[in-house]
Amino acid sequence: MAALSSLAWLIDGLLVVGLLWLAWRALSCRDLFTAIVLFIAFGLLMALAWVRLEAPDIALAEAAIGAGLTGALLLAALARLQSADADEVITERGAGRWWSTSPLPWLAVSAIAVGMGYVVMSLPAAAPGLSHEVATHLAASGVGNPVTAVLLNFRGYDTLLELMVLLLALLGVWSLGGMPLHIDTHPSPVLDTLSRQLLPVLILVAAYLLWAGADAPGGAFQAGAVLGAAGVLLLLAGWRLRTGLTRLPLRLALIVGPVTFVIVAAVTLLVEGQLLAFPTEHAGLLILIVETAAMLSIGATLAALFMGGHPDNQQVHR
Amino acid sequence: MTAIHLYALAGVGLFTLGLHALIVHAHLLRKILAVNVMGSGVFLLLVALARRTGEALPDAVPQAMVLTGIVVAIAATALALVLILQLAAETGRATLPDDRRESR
Amino acid sequence: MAALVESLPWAALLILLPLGGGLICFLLPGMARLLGLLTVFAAALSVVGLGWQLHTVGVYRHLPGGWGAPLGIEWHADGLSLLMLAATALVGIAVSVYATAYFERQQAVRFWPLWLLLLAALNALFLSADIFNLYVTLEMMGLASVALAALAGGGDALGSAMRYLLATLLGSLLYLLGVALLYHGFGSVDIATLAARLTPSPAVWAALGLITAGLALKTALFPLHFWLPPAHAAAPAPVSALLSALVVKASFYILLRLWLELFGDHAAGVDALLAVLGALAVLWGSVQALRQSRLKLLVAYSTVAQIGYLFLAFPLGMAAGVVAWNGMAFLVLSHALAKAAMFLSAGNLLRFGGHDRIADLDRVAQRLPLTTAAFAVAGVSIMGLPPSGGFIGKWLLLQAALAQGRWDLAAIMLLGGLLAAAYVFKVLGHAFTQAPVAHAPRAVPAGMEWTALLLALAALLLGFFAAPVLSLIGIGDAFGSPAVGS
Amino acid sequence: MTPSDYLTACLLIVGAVFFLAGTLGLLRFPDVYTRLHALTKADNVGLGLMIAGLAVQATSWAVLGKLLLIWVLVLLAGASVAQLIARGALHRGVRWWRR
Repeated sequence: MAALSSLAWLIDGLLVVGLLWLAWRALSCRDLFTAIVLFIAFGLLMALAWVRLEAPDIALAEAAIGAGLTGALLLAALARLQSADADEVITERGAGRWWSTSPLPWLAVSAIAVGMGYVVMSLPAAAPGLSHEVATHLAASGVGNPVTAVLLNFRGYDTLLELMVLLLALLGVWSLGGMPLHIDTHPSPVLDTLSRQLLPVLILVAAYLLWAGADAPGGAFQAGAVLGAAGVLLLLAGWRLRTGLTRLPLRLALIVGPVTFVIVAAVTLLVEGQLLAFPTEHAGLLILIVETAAMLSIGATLAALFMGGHPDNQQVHR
Repeated sequence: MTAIHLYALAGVGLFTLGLHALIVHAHLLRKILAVNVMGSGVFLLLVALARRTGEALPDAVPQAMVLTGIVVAIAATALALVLILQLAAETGRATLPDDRRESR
Repeated sequence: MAALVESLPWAALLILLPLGGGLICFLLPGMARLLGLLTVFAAALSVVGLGWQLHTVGVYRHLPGGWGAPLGIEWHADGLSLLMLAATALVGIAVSVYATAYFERQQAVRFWPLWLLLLAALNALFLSADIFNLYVTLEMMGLASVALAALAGGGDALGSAMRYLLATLLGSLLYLLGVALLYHGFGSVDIATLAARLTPSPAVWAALGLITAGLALKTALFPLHFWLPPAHAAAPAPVSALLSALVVKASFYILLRLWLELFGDHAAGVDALLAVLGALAVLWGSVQALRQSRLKLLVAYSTVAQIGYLFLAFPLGMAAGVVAWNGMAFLVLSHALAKAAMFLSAGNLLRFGGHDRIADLDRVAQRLPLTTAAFAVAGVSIMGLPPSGGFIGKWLLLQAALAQGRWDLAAIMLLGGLLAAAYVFKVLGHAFTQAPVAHAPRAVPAGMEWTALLLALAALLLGFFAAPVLSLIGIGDAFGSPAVGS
Repeated sequence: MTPSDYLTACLLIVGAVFFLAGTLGLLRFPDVYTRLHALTKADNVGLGLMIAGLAVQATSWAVLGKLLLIWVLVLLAGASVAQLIARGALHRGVRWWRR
């Protein structure tokens, strides 16, 4: 056992050192493209860290959202900045203000780091948190995965507002007018074939994650992220929404999740007297309904965020 | 010192690395990376300390909070990126207006 | 009838109505304006219902999810929440009416869903008693505010919106780190549960520092105010009004709530620091306002100064309780009304002359009397002259300061009032004189003038209703029991 | 340890050697095309060996199926992405290495 635990220490140590090193390089290397690639690698290592911390739900979300979609968004933004024909836009103009070259920021953040480190070490070594409460009420939550139970039942109201945050980001992006999508001048037949073949697989994976999320790692966010990734892949391969679908149908897909959630909230308020209070015997079904609608909206919103502007304003540059 | 504390301290480290970069760098894309790294640091701290239950299963509540946080982070990042692009299209630069003067 | 009013879930309506309204506005942009107005009025009606409920039944609790603390989330509405909700409803109605005339179609389609979701976020924030749920509402509010601030487009608005976004994200992360420490130190995110469990420890002190710093950044307390003036000045007028009147108050409300219920006993010395920063904010903000040549920047710097007053109350309230806190609460409400009126008048002047250069205002007092009157009346409240709401607030604060022998704070309050008079009269002076360059004026719809004036009159008349307003604020004794205080 | 455990260990170690070779190639080869060649080929084989090693331990057909699916998906993605990168490099006029 000793050998195993020292091996575990080695893995954890390497992982932590790798995380800190990648973060430091991503934030300090000169070239922005390198920085983004390092940041994506950082996200992948974060996913490994979540696995080591027994948080597979977060690992799935991090791999799909944190590393995958955030990376795609950052790279797309960088490409659009570069194509804006201003060279100086992309070269980092050294530092900002006077303090960027003084040692003062380092001293300040080091002091914060030491203080925070002390606080972390001062916390009690064992703390159950809310794990007992979660375990006690898990049977009444309608699902078997405690994380899904917290997200959709115990603290479902948080999740309702969080869907609104995602929608607000898209509203903001659209109200800014977005940016023309930057498309490779020669769409690749390989990418085309790949996206066609992967699409059914991705949809299947999303459905599986949603279904499995009730009792195993997974759920609406992970499934929605996979759907969003499928959308991004299609967009990259040059696929576009037919103009008939860009208005009402697209908007419907974007808000079906929040709307379903609000309706369920109103109905439970009327029937149960408390917002989003699910009766035990219907909780599983209600959660499945909310999660399915949420998955669709999350996927549509993430893909739309990648697209940038409202599809009606898109002049595709070829 | 346990593995829990190792990860929690790494979270503190990521938070402060990000904070430093947010302060000293002028390019907005870099500032967005910095905010994301700071967020990852907070998430790491939240989830690492959730393993102090003394039982097989970690505390699920912080894990759910982090899932919420990850979605919030990508939402904010997407909005920020479009703001940066519009700002660059409008002014020709991807830095904040008066950080520019000093860096010229 | 009365029983029905007492039993309806008004608080839930306050959140579900604007959420649903915002979603439908997004789905059907053609109906956005009508739906938006209806939603805002319905939400305001719900505030009245909730107020009645609080008045007759007392403090209101609701358990979204049905679990209750510590596993679930709780809402908690008392007099302080009601005050904030009422300010939101009043300013919200005025801004909505104003916005129907202000925005042309394309911008209106973007404005309404964002504003309704912002309204939902504000209402959710004022009701929540759960520090993680408050984080989610903060993020919702932040993203909506940034998107609204960038609505005008152009380099200025985009740059200041970007700075605003970075500031609000940093503030949220500091806050979230504090929440993480509190949860891992004491095993709950419910405010009342935490209050019972907190013991002096490094985790509490660090959380106090992180949360206070994060929220002070979002509230734009000096010297963390750098993002506010450009963002509030570059936004469209109705948005400036919302941001200055409500959004900065929302993060301040969380800070106040957490200090009252959690940090009060663990914060030796920090309240004094907050008061020093508040005093500096009053002086610095007022002097900067006086130096501005653009009207909207002047009004925005005035917000920095008025935010400072709210922080002066911390050491006074911590020591003597109710009187100082009541004064501060009055200032929050009257500043929300008066500042919204000022920004709406500024928007009228901008529309009228095509610019907001103070020196070139060119006899607007004669040509736009209602708007000028609105600015002047709002100015009376900002200066703190009787009979305005601002006067009652400052009077109560002064009383508390003098009772405790805090002559320094009293002097700052008086000096701030004088400086406020100076910058308000600077604008009014130019409003009466003829400018060297004449401009071709553009008509300002009557609705835009009247909403500004009515808001300003509300801020003024607030002073006549001090007793009933104070008794409403007192529901639930958020500031502690009056017997102990004064 | 049973004989199947030894088999798993051997396959995993050999697979790791292929990964190591691929990574060395990525770091040491002179241009993007040769690096891609080293990385994708070696990693595909390495992953195949690891999957085979884990398949020996599989307790059900479902697990075996999932392992195979992982390998097929990685093969597909690896091959396509390598082609896309090489194509992108070619379009940008990245020259290939000559001695």
